[in-house]
Amino acid sequence: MTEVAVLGVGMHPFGKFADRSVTDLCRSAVLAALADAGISWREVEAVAAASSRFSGGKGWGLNGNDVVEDLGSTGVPVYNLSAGCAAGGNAFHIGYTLVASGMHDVVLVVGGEKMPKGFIQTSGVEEATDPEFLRQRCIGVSGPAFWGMLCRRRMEDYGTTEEHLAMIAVKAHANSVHNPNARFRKPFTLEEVLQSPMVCFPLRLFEICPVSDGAAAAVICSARFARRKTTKPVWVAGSAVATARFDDGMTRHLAAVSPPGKTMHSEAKLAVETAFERAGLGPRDLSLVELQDNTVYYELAFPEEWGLCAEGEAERLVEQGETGPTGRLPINPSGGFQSFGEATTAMGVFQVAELTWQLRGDAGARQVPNARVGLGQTIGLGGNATAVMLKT
Amino acid sequence: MTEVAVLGVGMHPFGKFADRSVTDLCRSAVLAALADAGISWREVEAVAAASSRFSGGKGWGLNGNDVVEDLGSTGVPVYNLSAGCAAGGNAFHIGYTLVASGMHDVVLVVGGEKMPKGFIQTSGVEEATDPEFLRQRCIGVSGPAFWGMLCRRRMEDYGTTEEHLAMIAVKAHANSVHNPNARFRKPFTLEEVLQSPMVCFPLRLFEICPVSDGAAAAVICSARFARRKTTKPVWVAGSAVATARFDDGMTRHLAAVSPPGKTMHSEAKLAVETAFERAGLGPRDLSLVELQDNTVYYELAFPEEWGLCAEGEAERLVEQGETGPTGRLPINPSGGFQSFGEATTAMGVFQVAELTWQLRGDAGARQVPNARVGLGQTIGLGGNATAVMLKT
Amino acid sequence: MTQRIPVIEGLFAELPEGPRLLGSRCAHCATPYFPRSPVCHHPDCDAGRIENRMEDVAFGPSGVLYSHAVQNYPPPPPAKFDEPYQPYAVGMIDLAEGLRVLGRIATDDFSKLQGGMPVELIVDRLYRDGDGNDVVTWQFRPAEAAGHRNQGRRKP
Amino acid sequence: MTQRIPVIEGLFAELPEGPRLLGSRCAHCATPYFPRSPVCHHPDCDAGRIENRMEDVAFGPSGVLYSHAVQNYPPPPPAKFDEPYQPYAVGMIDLAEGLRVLGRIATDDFSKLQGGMPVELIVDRLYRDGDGNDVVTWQFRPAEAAGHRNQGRRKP
Ligand SMILES: [Zn+2]
Ligand SMILES: [Zn+2]
Repeated sequence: MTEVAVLGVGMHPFGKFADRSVTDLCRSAVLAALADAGISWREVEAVAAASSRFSGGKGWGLNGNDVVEDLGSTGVPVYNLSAGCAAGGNAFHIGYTLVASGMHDVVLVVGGEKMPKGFIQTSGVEEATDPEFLRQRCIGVSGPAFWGMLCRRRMEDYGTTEEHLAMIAVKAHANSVHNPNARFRKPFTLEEVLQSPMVCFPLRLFEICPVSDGAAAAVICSARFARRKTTKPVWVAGSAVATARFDDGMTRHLAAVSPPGKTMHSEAKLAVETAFERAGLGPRDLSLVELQDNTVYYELAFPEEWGLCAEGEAERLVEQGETGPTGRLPINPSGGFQSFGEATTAMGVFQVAELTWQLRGDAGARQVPNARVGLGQTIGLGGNATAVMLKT
Repeated sequence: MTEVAVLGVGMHPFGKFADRSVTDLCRSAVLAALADAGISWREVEAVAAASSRFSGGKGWGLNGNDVVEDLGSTGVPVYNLSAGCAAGGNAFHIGYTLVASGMHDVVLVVGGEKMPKGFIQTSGVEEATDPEFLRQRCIGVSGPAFWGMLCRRRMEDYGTTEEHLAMIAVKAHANSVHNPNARFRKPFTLEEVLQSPMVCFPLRLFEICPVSDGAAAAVICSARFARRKTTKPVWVAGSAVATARFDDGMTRHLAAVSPPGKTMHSEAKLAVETAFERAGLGPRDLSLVELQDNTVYYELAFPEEWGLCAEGEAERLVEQGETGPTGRLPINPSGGFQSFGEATTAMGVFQVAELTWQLRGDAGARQVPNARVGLGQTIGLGGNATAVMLKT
Repeated sequence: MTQRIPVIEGLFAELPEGPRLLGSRCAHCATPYFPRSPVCHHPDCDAGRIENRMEDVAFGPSGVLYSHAVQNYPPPPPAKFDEPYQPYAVGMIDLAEGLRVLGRIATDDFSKLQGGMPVELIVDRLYRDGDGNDVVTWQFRPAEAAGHRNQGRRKP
Repeated sequence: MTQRIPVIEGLFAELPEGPRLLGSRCAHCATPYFPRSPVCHHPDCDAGRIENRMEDVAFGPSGVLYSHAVQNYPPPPPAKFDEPYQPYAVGMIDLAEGLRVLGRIATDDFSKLQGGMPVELIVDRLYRDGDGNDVVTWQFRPAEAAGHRNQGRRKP
């Protein structure tokens, strides 16, 4: 496989944009990425796009085709990837593979989303054969309640407190103040977070990300092409996709087999470990991590499950500020999903854009000092997960 | 890129199966493909699946995840591809790329579909920004009417007769008699076709494919892996995906710019020409073609647009029986969509299965003599198209 | 009283000079669009991607029939039609402005429709709604009635 | 008269010996399933893929709470609940049969819920439907009432 570079990235700011279509958001992000890469639309040889359940795509998930028609139909191959909230990362991996295989020199990866209001109705399918329907109709266990159960167990196992959870939210919003693309750019105090309404005990409103509209794009290319365009490319060190294992103890249906070992997000662990392996790098090499913080709980669980810290150590890192931009293990210096809101299928590409800016040293006041290696990770419905490692 | 082989294929017979879920259909096809390949489920390293708009996928197009959960969650990466009726071919191309890149040795490609009854409501989106909605609400131009317009123009340009159209349907059904997976296995006379109801003048009911339920699967692998498993592998000579060009004259919206040249299906032409180029082969090398015959008209238009015959020559080939299994340019010896019905997203994989059986010499009474090189092609909503060339 | 209601707002207008389709043209590369487009989608038109470089244009009324078909069966939703269903013709029409447009062909005799024949834009009923109003849409009719008989007709 | 209607047919039953979850077990590899599964989904169980090798099993009533949360806000459709909305607890319960099951936890005092505590299966009201019937679902309640107080409780 040939080396792959991230040549240009672009983002439409996140928020709620009643007057703009998802295609409008994607156009902004793509034109920014093309300009950043210093290439014209005609130079793009293929498009890998996240397929949205909520917006655009002609009712068939054809979001990449929408983007191509909007920018001008050149005949390029289009790949529309569905992977729940992991779709953006999944599309990035396909774009990466198209370049790494030698099939294309320049590929555009794009994810954009206009979200419906309020909490997401997960599946929309009302049939007794649909697991999500059964979970909601028979029990009424929302996404935040599921996270709440996992978080509550952690509190019992490791003594995690409500203050630990709130500290993560405070850190996220402190970072967001420095990010012009973030939806919420206001700092919060620990008290403000702890006084926000309880959504699903033990998780509060300011500890769960809302939904947003947004888009992100990345132009990736072969080493040969990159060297013609820039002297400071950002490289894809490793990229991986995985799904959940049968016996990880996560009740994705009404039930699961009792796990033989620790309950964990096996899909994310497998994706990250595979990305490490492909990159020939490990946890110690990481300058920063952009992980999927739908809930602050993930910032405690994921670092441990991936071997970035020891078991039960995540709370100590949070207490000591080590997950801040200048800490030992910077997590989500962008402000994360907590500050952006989740535009589901855009998020994997959003992470690639953020990591690229950090690795170039272009992240301004939220810059991680001497950022050399970054990890991005998403997780989505269906047991999907993705991981991407970028390096200077 | 490394060489890629088709190691095993499987199919669930096409038809209407009220009592079986799309997952049931896929399981049959996948288990057949695994058995044909002589491998176990654990040996599959990744899955590329066609994403369905009509069935399964948890409401998010996650059809590949459904298949993996059903067969057993091993953690393999899953790629769900949306491309309208070209999704099966699109998924095959991604599966091919994953192996050709060296990322995986063994990949499963699968497409399955349970279709709603009757003619398909194309988009399902009811918004004034949706082109399909506007076409249907403001004009009422159905898919068959669109094909009818193209066909009528051909009749005026080349003297195509209603008998020519009917002869193609007769040929398709004559082939289907020998295909145990076909839904309709009854021969039709020219008169019977010509007496079938006019759907959209000039196209009759027996000249347009209905919708079906069905599934198909293919196990593809690296040359190294193939040589360990078989002495007679079928090889992927070339695979390509393309989208439509801006100025091809097809009014995919309410309007299009008037084309500078001939009106044509630019996406299919581009995909096929790219596949030829990648294969280092041309029209003269083809032993047979499995093309997307939603309408018999395509069997006249496509061969010309792809350079398989001269302009206006297609009707002569049909008259002389040259598109039959023993003719000069065998088209759809399987019986095609006319005999199977379209299970939209399964069709690209269905073609790979049929081509594989032909190239192995396993096609029984519908066998094309000395089949060495086969072409499969799909086209779908959004201006998507795929082409795959297999060889012995 | 029966009112005429456009099937979708903003697609066509009945102007003093006659019926017209409401479209756009790119101020940079002159590409025509119907319906209106806020941006240019020509793949080589970078300038067109900057919004507000598009000009409103009224297209029609003259065109040439590229081809037609007959919708012999009632199409599925979201199509709408009066009961009992009556087959109608649809066509692709090449307008002089460089645009190929889809539309119904208003005619009682499908057998007279022929590629190359001149047609003209009209606005006519698509269906009558539940309130008794005529929901109208753009359509084309053979231009013979206007004295263009046989003009521009093309034999295969 | 108020009737008890299962929220979904075939998921649970109130048997003479008490409430049970209706599941399956693979005759080949012994993997348990809830709800019933016509095939085995264990990735190493080739035999399980042949239909009719699954056996019906009734699971419960005893389990151990793995963890819980409280649904403090009204969940979106297709969830259903009585108005006014009252927060409820949900949990993951490890059954002795090797199955981890999701379910509501029937309790008035969320603060007493603790990982490791024994729970028992019940069938109780989810909501009252428009006809005045009780739509019931499987739930778990702390087993203290049955004399298991403090038994199996686990301190962090
Ligand atoms: Zn322009
Ligand atoms: Zn089993």
